[in-house]
Amino acid sequence: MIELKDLSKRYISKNKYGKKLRVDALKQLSLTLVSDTSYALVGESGSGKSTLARILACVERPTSGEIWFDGKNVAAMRSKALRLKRKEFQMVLQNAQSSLDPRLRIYDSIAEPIRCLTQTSRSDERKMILEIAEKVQLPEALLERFPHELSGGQQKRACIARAMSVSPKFIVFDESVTGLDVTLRKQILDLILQLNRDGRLSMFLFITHNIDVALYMADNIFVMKDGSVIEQLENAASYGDFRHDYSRMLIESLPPRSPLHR
Amino acid sequence: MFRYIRKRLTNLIVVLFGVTVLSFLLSNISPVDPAEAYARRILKSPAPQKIEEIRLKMGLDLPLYQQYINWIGRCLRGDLGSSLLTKNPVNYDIAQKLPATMQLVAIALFWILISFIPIGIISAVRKNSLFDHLIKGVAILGISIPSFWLGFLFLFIFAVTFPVFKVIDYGNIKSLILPSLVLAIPTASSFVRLFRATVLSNLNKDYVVYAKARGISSNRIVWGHVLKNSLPPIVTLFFQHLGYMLAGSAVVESVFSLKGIGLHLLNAVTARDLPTINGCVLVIAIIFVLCSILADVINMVLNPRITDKEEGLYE
Amino acid sequence: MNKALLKNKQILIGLALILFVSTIAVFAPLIAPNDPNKIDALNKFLSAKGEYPLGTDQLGRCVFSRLIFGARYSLGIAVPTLLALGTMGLAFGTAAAYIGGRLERVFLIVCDIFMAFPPLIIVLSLVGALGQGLEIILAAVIFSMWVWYAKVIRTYAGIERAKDYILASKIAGCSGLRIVSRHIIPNILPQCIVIVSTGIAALILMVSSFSFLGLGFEAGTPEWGAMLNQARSSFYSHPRLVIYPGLCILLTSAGFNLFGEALRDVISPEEASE
Amino acid sequence: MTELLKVSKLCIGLKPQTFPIVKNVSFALREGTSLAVVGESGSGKTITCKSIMQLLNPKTFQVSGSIRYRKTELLTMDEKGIRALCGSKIAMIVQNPMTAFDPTVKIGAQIVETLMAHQRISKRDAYASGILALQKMNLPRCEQLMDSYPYTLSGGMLQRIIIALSLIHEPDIIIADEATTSLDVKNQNMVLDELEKMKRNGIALLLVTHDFGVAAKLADNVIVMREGKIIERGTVYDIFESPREAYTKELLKASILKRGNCID
Repeated sequence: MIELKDLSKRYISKNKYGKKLRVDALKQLSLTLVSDTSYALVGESGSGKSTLARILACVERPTSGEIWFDGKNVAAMRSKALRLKRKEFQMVLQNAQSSLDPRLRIYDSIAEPIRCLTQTSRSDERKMILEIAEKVQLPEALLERFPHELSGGQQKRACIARAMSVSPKFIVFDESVTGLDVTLRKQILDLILQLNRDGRLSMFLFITHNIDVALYMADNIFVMKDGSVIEQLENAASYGDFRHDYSRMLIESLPPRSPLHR
Repeated sequence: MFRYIRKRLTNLIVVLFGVTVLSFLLSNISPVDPAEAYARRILKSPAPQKIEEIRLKMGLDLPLYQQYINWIGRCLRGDLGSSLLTKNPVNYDIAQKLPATMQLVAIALFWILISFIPIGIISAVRKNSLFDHLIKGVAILGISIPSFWLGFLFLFIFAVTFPVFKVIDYGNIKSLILPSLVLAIPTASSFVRLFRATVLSNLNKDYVVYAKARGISSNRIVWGHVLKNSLPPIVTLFFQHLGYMLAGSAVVESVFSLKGIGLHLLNAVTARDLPTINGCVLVIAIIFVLCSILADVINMVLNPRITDKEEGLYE
Repeated sequence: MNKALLKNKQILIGLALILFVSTIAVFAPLIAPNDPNKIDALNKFLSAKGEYPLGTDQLGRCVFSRLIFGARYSLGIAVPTLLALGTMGLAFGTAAAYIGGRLERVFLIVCDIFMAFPPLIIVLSLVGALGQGLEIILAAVIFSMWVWYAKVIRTYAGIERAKDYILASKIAGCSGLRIVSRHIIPNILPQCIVIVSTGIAALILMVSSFSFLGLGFEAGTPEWGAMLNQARSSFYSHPRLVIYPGLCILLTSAGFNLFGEALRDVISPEEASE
Repeated sequence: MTELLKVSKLCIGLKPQTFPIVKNVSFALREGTSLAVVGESGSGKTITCKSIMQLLNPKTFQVSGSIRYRKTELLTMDEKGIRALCGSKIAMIVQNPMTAFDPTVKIGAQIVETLMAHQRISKRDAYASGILALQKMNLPRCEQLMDSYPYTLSGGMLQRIIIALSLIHEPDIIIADEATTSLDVKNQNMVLDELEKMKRNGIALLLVTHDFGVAAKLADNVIVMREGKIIERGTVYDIFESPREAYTKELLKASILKRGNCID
């Protein structure tokens, strides 16, 4: 179980006159994520959803607040302990190509969490990677290639494989299908759902700006605006379940699904 | 904007302070005891107590930071000591030699300015044309050629074989044409390469496509927008090179027997005339820092966005 | 990219020149027909023939042999110095970029201070203070140039550090040291090779101009710049004594420049995008 | 209804081996109608629309076939002729408004420049009509906008300026190349509404998009492209209600996510 308590994040930047600007990316945010459940989070750019993703993956620290992960406050952990804790939570970034080191073979990229976080022999490591590659439908022959030799979909699969290689308890997907073609998007979403059904990926948070994607991925949906969660749904099944004015506005701004609904 | 200028100025003061400290340290690094050197200059064979007396008088027994404060105080009053070689005050010598070198550098900068902008742009616009390949070759030759050798070649071609210029000639602009060209060619060559690359990357930017779609003529796009966007990195370099040329003039002045600050410094180095060396170093470093302010100001006018970007760098 | 390297004519020409000069430097005693330092007062200013393929100089020494031995000085100084500079630059640059924050700011100010002194000036003032000698010149070169390499490499490392895959490695659990050594450094290595290669060319020019100015080498050393300096007085009567060493310097530095600049073209994104 | 734009047998290849990117593409755009070119990335849709305005670098792309605007052939037209047409009779709305303007020049100057490229007009008058054009788009504080640099404005704001700029010469055709892709939901909606308004005012629209929603809202006719070829064409109702090709069906299914149509 993950509990976020009064999480705040404030960025201090300066405008061109040197005046300090405070941006509250997260405002006193509290959330509870239960184990073995999938979640989706919807928000527009600037809503703080990416900040939340980064804080959840502990690549950034909150300005204040606590993150309780299985009874431990991750936000207060020392860097080294935190690094080892990454075995339990992982994140998949938005852009697959740029999140793979161009000079590392796909195999080595996928193996990185295993090598950094666990003491596994090379032969066990190989078994684990082959197994995970099969799970994400990445042919074995591709593992010895470099990222630029793979298609966009294959790169995405490699990123998912990397996050799953240490069998984490929880994975954050930050806008992981944004910018993909629709057919590819569906393939990746279906892959994640498939892994979820197989029990390999029992708990995840899927962050997106697209309500359709959110509805497709999870029953539990959060809507974020200006650093706060403004609506929280359980068992959401359709547009009609959203009540908040902002959520309704987002839905009404969507282009029609068919010319008949113009 | 104002905050930005203030920030740059604070930064500048820190740098200037560092420059004086480094100059001071460079002048103190010598294993030669300055008191003894000074004593030997005024007396034939000074007695040890005489040297100690001089050391006290010159303040050389004080701790290093005290000496630095005294030294900087003298510098601010314009007193850089007097040369061991010419016996003149150092600042007098520098004032005598600097204008000639400045003139040389100014003409060289003029050559650079009128060459790299048009050549760089045309070379980028006509990428992979014959002209572009030619320029590429010439530029590599230009950055690989030793300048003293180029000077001799020029002398041999233009003064001996085809006597357009005199071998030794003083005091007029014509006499500075060959030396300034020698000084300009390596720098101009490296600028052409860099500028061409910057222009090329700008030509691939979205704003060029949209400007075309709005119906703006390609001439206006290239010579207006692309040029303005490609200049900032080179402006910084341009003023940086002004400083280097002051120093690099030593080689050219030696080849063409010009009496400028470079040759003066070189003579001082050979004679181990420390006060002169330190004076020259300080003056050149300060000119260099002043040039970098000028570059900043020009870049600010060219691209107001820089004020935002730089902020992140020092903040 | 490796294929692109081998297809590029400019890179091949550059490499060929570098290899050519290096071979000459290594096998100088085997190639040179005469002792480069043997003075023969009877055979001054001989023109090229038989025993002396390029004639003799103002002291009757074999010009050809001296040119061949000169390669040893140019490469022997420039290559190790540049490797030292490159290593220092890599260490300081990546450290500053990775750690960031206040340390990086201090680093930038130190860079600005050092960069306010043209390298030639630092070298001249150090030589003036400490006296002549090759080791002093080399120390001065390293002292004056290290910031340039460190600052450029910091920029490259900074660009690399901001990329997604570094964040991804962090999420994968890499330690800071591993990120720098396994990810950042391998990815900026091509750019580093470029600056080291063009840096060697610049250093060859710089060292030869020092020895041309009479700094650094003992009189009579068969170094190209020094040879040029000694031939100055007889320039108008025997221009070839000035032409040959200059040509050697030009060819060597052109080799490194051709290689470095072509490599830059291959790896720079502007050229690749079309 | 006259045919405003007629593209026939357009082939585009990548030099030097003329690797084909667009193969034998033909379509026509009639006055007052809208046509959506739908396809995934790499389908050649953006290249096709760029070739209409001769925005492709002739050194990298080999273009053959014919593109006619009314009676004039555009492909063989000289640079001067095509630039006179672009921005006046045929205008364009670009994908990423944040990078569309020269970052070092104020918005006002770039608007004035566009006006002066197409008509004999004094700088002062051009500035005044620039402000007028921005006001028509209901933009706030137009004088101040004219005096600001592009990077100080938001994407939505810049896209509105681009729309205002595209309308400034009363064009016949507007090409919208993924005009909503980089915007947030609210601004996407704003752009779609503006495009709809243009259509009502009789401007022909060429919409290049990967999003079937855009086509559903605005298009009269739809072309589906894949790997440089047109694989299906028809009215928007045909395509949505009774697609013939398997690929079109797959695209439609993938673009409209519904739980339960998950495979297996």
